[in-house]
Amino acid sequence: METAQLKGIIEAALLAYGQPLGIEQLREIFEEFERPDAAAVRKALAALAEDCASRPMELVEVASGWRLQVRSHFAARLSKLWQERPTRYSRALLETLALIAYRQPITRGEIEDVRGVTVNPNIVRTLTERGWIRVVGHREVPGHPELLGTTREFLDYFGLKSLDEMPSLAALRDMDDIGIQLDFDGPATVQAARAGLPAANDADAAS
Amino acid sequence: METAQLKGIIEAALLAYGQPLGIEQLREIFEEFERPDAAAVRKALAALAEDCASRPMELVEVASGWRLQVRSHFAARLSKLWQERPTRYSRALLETLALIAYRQPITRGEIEDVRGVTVNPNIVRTLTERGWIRVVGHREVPGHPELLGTTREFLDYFGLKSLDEMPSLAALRDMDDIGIQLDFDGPATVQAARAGLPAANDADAAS
Amino acid sequence: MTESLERADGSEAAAAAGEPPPQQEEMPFAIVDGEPVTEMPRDLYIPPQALEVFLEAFEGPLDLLLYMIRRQNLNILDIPIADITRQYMEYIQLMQELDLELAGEYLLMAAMLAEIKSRMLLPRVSDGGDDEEDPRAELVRRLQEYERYKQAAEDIDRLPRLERDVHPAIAELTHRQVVRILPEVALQEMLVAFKDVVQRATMFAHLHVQRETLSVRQRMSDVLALLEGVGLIEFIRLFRPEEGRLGVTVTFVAILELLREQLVEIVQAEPYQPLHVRRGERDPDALPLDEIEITTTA
Repeated sequence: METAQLKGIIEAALLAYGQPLGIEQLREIFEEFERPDAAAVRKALAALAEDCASRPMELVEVASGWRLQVRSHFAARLSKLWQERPTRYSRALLETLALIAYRQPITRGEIEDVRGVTVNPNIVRTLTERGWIRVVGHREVPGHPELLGTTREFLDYFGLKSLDEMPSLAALRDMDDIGIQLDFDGPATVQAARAGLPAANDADAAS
Repeated sequence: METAQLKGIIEAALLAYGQPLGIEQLREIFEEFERPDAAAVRKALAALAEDCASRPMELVEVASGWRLQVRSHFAARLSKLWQERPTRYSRALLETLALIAYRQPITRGEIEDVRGVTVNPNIVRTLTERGWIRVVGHREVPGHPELLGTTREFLDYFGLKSLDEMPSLAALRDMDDIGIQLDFDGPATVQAARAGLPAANDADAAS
Repeated sequence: MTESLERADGSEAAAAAGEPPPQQEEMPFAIVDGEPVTEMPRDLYIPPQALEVFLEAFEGPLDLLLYMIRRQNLNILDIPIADITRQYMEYIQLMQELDLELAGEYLLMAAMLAEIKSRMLLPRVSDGGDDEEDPRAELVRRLQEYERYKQAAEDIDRLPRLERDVHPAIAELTHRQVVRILPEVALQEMLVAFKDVVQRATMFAHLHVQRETLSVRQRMSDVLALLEGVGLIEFIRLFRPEEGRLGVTVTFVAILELLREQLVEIVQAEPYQPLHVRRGERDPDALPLDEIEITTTA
C-alpha cells in the first residue's frame, strides 16, 4: 500500500476513534494480506504529521499511542463551547443580597431575623465570590458576627453610581406596576422572577 | 477576520466538539468585537468543505448544524477499532420509528392501527432514551394520549437536514386503478410518492 | 377441507364478482426433477424451533398476509381472498399446534378474512355503481398502508447512520478550561425580593429606607472596610473635601451611626491631639490604643 493511501486510512482511524491508537492497533485495521509493517505505519504517521503543519490540529505521540489533537492555542477560545448554561440565582440569595444592600452593614443573624430562616453559608460564599458583598466589620456583640456590606462591583454590575440610585421603599410599594413603569429588562423578567416563587406571589397578593 | 483564519478556528471547533455546531454556535465562539457575521461563517465553511476534498473527512450539514465526519467508505474498515458491533434495530422498532417520523404527531393507538399489532412499550422507551422521539403534545380525545414526534437528534443521527430529506413514501393505490397500474416501482410511482409526504398524511387523515 | 374444494371456492368467488379467476401461480419453493414444488411436503419434518423462528419473524397479521401475497406474486389490488384465507388459516393452525402464543390480532384478522370471503360470495348490485365497495377494499387499504411503512422502515435502516456508517471526526482538545457563566440578575429582581422580604418581616414598620439613609449606610460600610484594613484611622482622614458638603455630611452621619451601633469608637490619645476612629473596643482583635503606633502618611 502506498504511503498516501495508508496515511489517509490512518488519519480516518485517528479522527473516528478520537483517542490514541498505537502502531499495533493501527496495523490491526488492515486485513492480513495488505497489512503494512510498523515501519510503513511510522512513515505514514510522519507524512500525516507534516500535513498537519498547515492545519489547526497536530499529531502527537502520547503514552498509549498517536493522537490527533487540536492545537492548544485554540483551547481558551474553544472552551466556550462547553460553557454551562447559567442557572438562576435562588430566591433566598436574592433576598439576602437585597437585605445586605438596603440594610448594610448587616450581620447574618439580622438577615435571618428578617427572613425568618437561617442563611445558607453557600449564599454568602457565592455573593462574596461574585465580588458583590464583603465583610466590612464585626458587630460588638458576643460572637462578634461579621458585618456584611456591598461593594463597588455590586454597584457597577447594576449600573448604579451609588446606593442612592436604588429605588426607595416608596417606589417599591408600587412594585406591582414596576414592569410597566420602569423599562428594565421588560416585564417578562419580573414575571419570571415572580413565577418561580410562591412566597413572592403570596406576598404580592397580600399587598 | 480573514476567511483562512476563520476557517482554521471553525475546523478546530468542529473537531474538538465532535458534534454538529450551528452557525450561531460557531459565531458565539468569538468575542463580540471580532465576531464574524453569518455570511462570513458560511464562506469559511465552504472553504473548509473544499479543503476536505483531499482528506479522509467531509463537512456535512445536518439538522443541528455542521459536522465533520470521516468519509463513510472508511466505515467498514474502521469497524475493527471497536469491539462491539453497532446496534441492529428490530423491524418493530424501525416500523414504529418510520410511522412517528412520517406521520408525526402520532399517538401509539394510531401506530397500532397501521401496524395491526400493539406497540411494545420498550420500543417507545428505547426510542425516547436514544433521544430520537419525544412527546410533543396530547391528542384532545378521551384519555389524552401522548402525541409522539421525532427530534433533531434523530435527524442528526441519520445524517438528515430536515424531514423533507427522508426517503419518499410509497403512494397508496386505489382499487379502481387496477387497470392502469402495472409498473409498480416505475417513475410515476416515485413521483407520486415524492409529492407524497404531506399528501400521504392528508390521505391518511381523511381515511 | 381439501385442497380442491378450497380452490373451487376461490374461483367461484371470483366469478361471482364478475372478474377473471386469479392468474398468478404460487412461486415454487424449489424445482425438483424439472417440476416446480409449490408446497412444503407434508411429511417433511421441520424442527419446531425453526418454524417458530420463521413464524415469529412476522410483525403481525398484516405482515404475514403481505408475505403470502408477495411470495406468490399476487396483485395486492385483486387478492384471491379464498386462497389467501385458506393459507392464512393454515398458518394460524400451525402456530396453535406449536403452542405459539398467538396474539389476538391474528384471530381478529382471521375473522375479518372470513367475513370478506362470505361477502364476496354475495351477488353484487351492479347498478349500485360507485356506492358498492369491493368487500376487500378495507383490507387492501390496510395492507398497502402497512406495506408503505414497512418499506419506509427498511429505507430508514438503509440511511447512513452514526455508529454504523458515519463516524464524527474528533480531535482531542487538551488544556480545556471550564468556563462558568455566572447567572444574570436584573436589578428589579432584587428589588422584588427585597419588597417581599420586608413585607414578610415584622420589623417592616420601623424600617425606613430612604435616599439619605442608603447613602449613609453605604458610607458606614466604607468606613468599616477602611478600619478593617488598618484598625485605626485619623478622624479627619475619613472625610474627602472633594465630595463637597453633602459628602462630608454623609460621612459624618455615617460615623455617628456607627458610634451609636457601637461599631466604632472615637479615641484621643491626649487632649487636643487628633481624634482617631477605630473599631469597637470590645473587639478582641483590636489592640489597646496605647499599644498602637500611630502613623500618619503624608
